[in-house]
Amino acid sequence: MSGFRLSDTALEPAALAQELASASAGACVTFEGRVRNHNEGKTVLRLGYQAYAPLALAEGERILAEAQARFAIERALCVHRTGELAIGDIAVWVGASAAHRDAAFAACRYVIDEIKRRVPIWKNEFYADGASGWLHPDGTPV
Amino acid sequence: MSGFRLSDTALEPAALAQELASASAGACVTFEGRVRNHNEGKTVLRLGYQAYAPLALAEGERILAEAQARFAIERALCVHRTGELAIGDIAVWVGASAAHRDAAFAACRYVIDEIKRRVPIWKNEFYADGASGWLHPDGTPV
Amino acid sequence: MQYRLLYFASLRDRTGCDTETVASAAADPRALYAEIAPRHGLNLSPERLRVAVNGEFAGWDRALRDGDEVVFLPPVSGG
Amino acid sequence: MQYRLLYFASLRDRTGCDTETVASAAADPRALYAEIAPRHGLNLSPERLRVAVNGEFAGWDRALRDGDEVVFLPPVSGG
Repeated sequence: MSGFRLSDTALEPAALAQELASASAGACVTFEGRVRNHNEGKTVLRLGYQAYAPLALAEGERILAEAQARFAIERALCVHRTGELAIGDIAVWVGASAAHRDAAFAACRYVIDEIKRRVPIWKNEFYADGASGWLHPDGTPV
Repeated sequence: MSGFRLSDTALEPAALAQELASASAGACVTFEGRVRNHNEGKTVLRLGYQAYAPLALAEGERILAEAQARFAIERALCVHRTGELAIGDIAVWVGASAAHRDAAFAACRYVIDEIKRRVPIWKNEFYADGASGWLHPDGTPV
Repeated sequence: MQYRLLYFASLRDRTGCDTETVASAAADPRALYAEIAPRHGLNLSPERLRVAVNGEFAGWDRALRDGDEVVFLPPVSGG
Repeated sequence: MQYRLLYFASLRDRTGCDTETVASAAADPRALYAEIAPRHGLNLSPERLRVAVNGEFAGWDRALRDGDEVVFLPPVSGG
């Protein structure tokens, strides 16, 4: 099964972590990104994600392959939500297993950083004041 | 409930992660240390942990308080197993939640590093060749 | 030539459509964006966009062929 | 004076007991360890051990009082 996935239903961290388990892996590091109730001083009610799926999947796989090449890990996985999410929902889950914790921490961090930087997925925040807006990070509103 | 705990029964990561959840926490980083089937070239069959419980609990709490003071986290938790463990069992679980991922990664890493360095818990490895040995890391056998 | 365009995020909101087929003489994504941006009122400058052609990242001067799928990608905000 | 000693890990294996009560004239942990180490065949030098008294880390020259719980801690290996 592919290491990078998109999901339009709730993520199951326990099942995902299970996929990373191996008898030789002493360390497993996971990152969960959850929907916060605030951003840049505004109260967030819920949000929505759109993905350009074919390219997101290809770029996500490239990032996982880079993590495998750079760090002494056994496995790495990432699943990103699409669709509508509520406060507290998991938006993205990353996990990396390795014999030792250095590699697991470094790989997990690398994957989430690159996912946020490169994968064609966009977040639409819906605010308490009735406004909403697609986030296209670089400070300029669009 | 205390943030650092000892447990003589199997750890439940999903329930522990749930304790970290909050509406304002956008990032949750967890570390699971699992029993590996090898160490220093030897095949490991199982292992056992002993803890000097009162001091382990006090020192573990100090480490979590240090993490709270150093990093912009919301919550941090750590549970360490005692007793007999099989290959693949979770020996230690650390989790940290924060508004942003920098703090969550840094705090999780800090806690596991300090736990391993300072908390009076000892590991006894049982090897395939019938030998066993308490690990007292600094290279010298005891 | 005919191109298939997909729109995401704020570009989808502006254009009011997920996808459209356009007949155009534009030879590369740069010319194609210059053509459609005024029509849809797209105000993101090319410097802020990336381009994908047929599901892979591409340059602004990539030679387009009839039937290509072209996507102008606004800055991403996943995670 | 009487002290309560707890043993862990390799020290527990060497002494063959979790805990023992010893009557001793030793005024501090350094003197106490020098007394019990030969009796139990403990071969970890004090430089490799830490000391706890009554559940808190303590120095080797901590003044001991009657009834104190004293623990010599080998290098830890949790996690």
